[in-house]
Amino acid sequence: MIDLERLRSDFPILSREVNGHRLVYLDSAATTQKPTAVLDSMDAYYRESNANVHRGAHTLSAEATELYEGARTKVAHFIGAKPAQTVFTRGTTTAINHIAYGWGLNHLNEGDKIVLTIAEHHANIVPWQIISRHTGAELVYLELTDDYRVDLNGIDRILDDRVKIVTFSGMSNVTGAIGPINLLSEAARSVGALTVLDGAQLVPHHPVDVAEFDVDFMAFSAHKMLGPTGIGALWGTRERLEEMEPTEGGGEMINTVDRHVSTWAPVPHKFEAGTPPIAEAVGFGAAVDYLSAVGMDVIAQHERDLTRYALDRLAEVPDLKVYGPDDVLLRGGAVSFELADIHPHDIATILDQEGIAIRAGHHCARPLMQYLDVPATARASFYLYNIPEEIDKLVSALMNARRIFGL
Amino acid sequence: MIDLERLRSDFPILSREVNGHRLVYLDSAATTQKPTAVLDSMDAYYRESNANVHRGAHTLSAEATELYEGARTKVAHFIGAKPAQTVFTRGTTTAINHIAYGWGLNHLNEGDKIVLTIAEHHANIVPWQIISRHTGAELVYLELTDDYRVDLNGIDRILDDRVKIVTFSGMSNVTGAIGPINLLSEAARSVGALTVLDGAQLVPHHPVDVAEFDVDFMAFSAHKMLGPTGIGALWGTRERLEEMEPTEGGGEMINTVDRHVSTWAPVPHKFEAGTPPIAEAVGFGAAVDYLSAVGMDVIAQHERDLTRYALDRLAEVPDLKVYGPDDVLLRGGAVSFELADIHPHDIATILDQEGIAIRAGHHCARPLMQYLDVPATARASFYLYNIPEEIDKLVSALMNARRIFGL
Amino acid sequence: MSQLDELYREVILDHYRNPRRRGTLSGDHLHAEGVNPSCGDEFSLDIEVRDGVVVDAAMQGQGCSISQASGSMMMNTIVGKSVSDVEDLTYKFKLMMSIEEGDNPVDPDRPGSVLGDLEALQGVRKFPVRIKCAGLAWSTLSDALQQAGQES
Amino acid sequence: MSQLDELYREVILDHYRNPRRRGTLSGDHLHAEGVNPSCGDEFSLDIEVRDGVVVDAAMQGQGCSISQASGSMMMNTIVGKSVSDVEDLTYKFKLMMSIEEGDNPVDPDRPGSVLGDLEALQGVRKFPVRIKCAGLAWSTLSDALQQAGQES
Ligand SMILES: Cc1ncc(COP(=O)(O)O)c(C=O)c1O
Ligand SMILES: Cc1ncc(COP(=O)(O)O)c(C=O)c1O
Repeated sequence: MIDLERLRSDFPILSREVNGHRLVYLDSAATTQKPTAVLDSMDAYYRESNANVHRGAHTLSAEATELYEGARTKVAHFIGAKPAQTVFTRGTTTAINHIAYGWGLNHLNEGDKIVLTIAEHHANIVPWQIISRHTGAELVYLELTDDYRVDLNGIDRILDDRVKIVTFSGMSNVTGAIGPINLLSEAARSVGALTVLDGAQLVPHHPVDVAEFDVDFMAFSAHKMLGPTGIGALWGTRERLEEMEPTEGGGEMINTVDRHVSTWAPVPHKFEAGTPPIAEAVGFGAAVDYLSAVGMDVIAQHERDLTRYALDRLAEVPDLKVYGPDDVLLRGGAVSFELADIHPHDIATILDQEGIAIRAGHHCARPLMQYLDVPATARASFYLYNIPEEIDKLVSALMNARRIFGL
Repeated sequence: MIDLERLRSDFPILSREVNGHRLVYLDSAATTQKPTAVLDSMDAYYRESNANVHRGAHTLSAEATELYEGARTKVAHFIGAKPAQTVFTRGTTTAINHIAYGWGLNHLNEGDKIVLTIAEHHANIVPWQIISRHTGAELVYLELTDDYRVDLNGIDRILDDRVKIVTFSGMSNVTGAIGPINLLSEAARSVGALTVLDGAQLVPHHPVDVAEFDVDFMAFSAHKMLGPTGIGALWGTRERLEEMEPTEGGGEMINTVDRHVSTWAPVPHKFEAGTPPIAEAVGFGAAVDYLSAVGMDVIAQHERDLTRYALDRLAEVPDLKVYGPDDVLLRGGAVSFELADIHPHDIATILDQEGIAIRAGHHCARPLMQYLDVPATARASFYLYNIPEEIDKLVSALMNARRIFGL
Repeated sequence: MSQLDELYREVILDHYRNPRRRGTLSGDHLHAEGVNPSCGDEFSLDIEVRDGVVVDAAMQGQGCSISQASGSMMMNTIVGKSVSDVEDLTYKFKLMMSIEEGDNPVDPDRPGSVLGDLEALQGVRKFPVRIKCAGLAWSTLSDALQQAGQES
Repeated sequence: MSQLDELYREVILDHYRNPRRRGTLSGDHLHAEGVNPSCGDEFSLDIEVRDGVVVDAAMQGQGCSISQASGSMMMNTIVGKSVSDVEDLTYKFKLMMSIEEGDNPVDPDRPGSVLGDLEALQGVRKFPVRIKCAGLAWSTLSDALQQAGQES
């Protein structure tokens, strides 16, 4: 059990007022709020140990390097991985682009297939479209079941030996649907395809031991798990990381540089050109420490309880339709919905007047919107710091939206 | 004139002790220290306005977007540029890679030439080597004069109409030599080549109005100018930015996304895929505010005075050789040197025992080291917060190094 | 009236739910499309201009009440007006939407006096992030008219 | 003695300035190269192993006093030793350099007792960032011996 009152006091922004009301932050799928521990870790880094890493023979530089590499170890252990296979990137988007350009561009050919799901975030679509244009590989989409989960029906027909990559999110940022990770990775493995797991929504909300998924790569972002902006991580198997070309050249990622030829540093540094996000790594490390101290199991259970409560309460609002599974074992706490003929953007504006922050739009998932045949959805998303009272406020504000729209 | 005592008190780390001595930080060319104003701006962002940008219809998101775009305006104005032509990147390295991959890869062909100088940082060499491998374009190096400046002798022979790109740093991070920006850009222009200015060392230390240089692109990093790690900027002319392909796909950089085809957002967002470094942008904005408040002219003059003093005092140390111009109008405050047969790394260790932080190594400029025929150099580098007393400490510590090495 | 009720006036909800001039034109006409990538709103319009006068107009689109109502009201207002009157109207509308109140030469008490029905949209000014919703139709219209300018 | 004087002992400066066994071998030999990218130190060595004994060795390299002296002393020590003795020595040297003092089975008061001249390098332990300088020659040696293992 979480002592929610104490926990909430770790997040300074939660005491803020918005439009005369105490902030109700229900947009954690977009980015999460930060506990003081994370902010203080970065502040302390800058006030006490700031220096460039891997470069100097002076004390500050040694300290900064230790903090940076120490953060890598923390983040790696948080997902059950080895530091040497954990690359710091700018975020999920950059991580997936690394894979697409660093692996895809060099290993895909005309006629090959890249399989992905219609529920993917643009970060896991656009890079593959670009690689597809460069290589002639074709994009094939898996669609959804009636309850908005990846439809594995007919996957045997789709997965043939021309499939080289199967890429999918661990949890959809729109429907909240989780998985099916192992079924997809097994199916991919059976045709010798490589698997990419977009962990942007999964890793923040569920205990993850990457060894339990038989995937080749996983990407995630610090800012979605209490950490700072500007950093994320790419995990990969040793073999795949070795096969990958670096997608940025510069300092730190080299072994030797001559006028015309250079050689690369070993993984993970091969993929970390230039001055890395050092303070951000420190903050990322503090974020996973915070999450681990609360306990990922506890967090997942809290979110399941909250999501169950939210789905039940939202069912009381007339004309409200949820786009996502109802079973909280099959979904996380990103709840997309529409309400009568009120456009999501209007819902968001009305809620904002009561200090309630939700997101409205295509959630960087336009192909999914087209598939669902909606222009946009409203989305409330929860994290460890949310409480049932906030869902009550959400529901009563939605009732007010109905009134304003004369319903 | 700067009130140095007051200014130094803005930098908390400068009161720190290292090995029992007050820190003497002479490694600002690697990364600079941060004033409280910068740290506070990021802290306030996270405590009060943290949200994802461009995405929500709620108050925090609008505030975050305003802060992020406001920071872009500040950074753009700092270099005399338009915000719409100022792209936030992870740093100089990423910015140059954007140019190399986004422009070079699509515009260079077998037989074309990329001209650069032997004094470049790996960030301005390795990306071009990679592009050269992909396109067949050839790298041609300009070498140095006896006083370590770019040698323009014979440039007419080198610059023919096969030259498509001329890329060079505004100030060398090793020799400290500045320019010659306009001579190079004019020469490039005369053969129709595009010019790339690596501003990583120039922008932090000198008043820069990009309109005064006739260059196509300029790259620089926040962390070298009082700002946070994890962010930098790429400036380009509108025409060149329009010609450039995005090098990362994902959210925020798109206009529309369908299953198989996407269209791009206008510049600068086309180059900013995914959640950007938001807090870092805020900190970058606060950094340029701080620099502007002190005054870039004042800073440049302070550094010239300091560099003059340093060069004079270093001349008193027997067997010490400086690699760089002596005229402080032709150079900045990055002073590389060797001392007798004491290896730079040993110098750095000895200085560190007295709390003095300098850098030793190849400074991410191995081709330059080979050209100078040294394995490495020691480098002391100055910024607005350094004082002559620190140079005195440096000199006496160097004398101690001589003693330890029995000289 | 609360700020919200002022934003979502009945006339706006009416235009949102019953958009005027929905459809496409078949004869000779100008066409333009606009999209607001940050929220996904879309707007496209056909206008027929004869002898400098907008004689017919039709629109399609999807999006929030503000963007669609703004478009519907705009379509209704421009038919029958000369191109230069429409340009003038566009200018006045954009001024009304400008949040820098000091810059606003329209009578601040009755900015709608020159804008008719469109006056109802002034509630948007209290919601800065929604101003671009109201503006989408108008910038699409400007695009279409610019083509006209180039053709003539 | 200050920590610095303990680091830069006379014997170290002597090996730095007058490296032993500098050069290359011409006959049949093992070769390995090592580089420390963060500081640019380089080390390469040739060793001739006959009947399980290192009979000759030569090195080249550039770098700081610690890396070069460590290499020079190493080269001097290994010639005449059996490969398994060299491996044992490498192990002991690495233990001496380990900063986790608790883990160190070498007599903490006289770790050099088994290492001879190399004992002089123990001052490095007080300078954690320099430990990799001292280790460069040794990891290069391990690389070379690993080839030997694979060949036999
Ligand atoms: C001249 C020059 N160019 C490029 C860089 C690379 O900058 P960053 O590491 O911030 O990407 C540096 C700094 O290391 C530099 O001094
Ligand atoms: C499922 C999913 N994938 C990828 C991303 C992109 O993450 P980022 O913007 O941090 O790169 C997000 C978040 O926006 C997401 O929810």
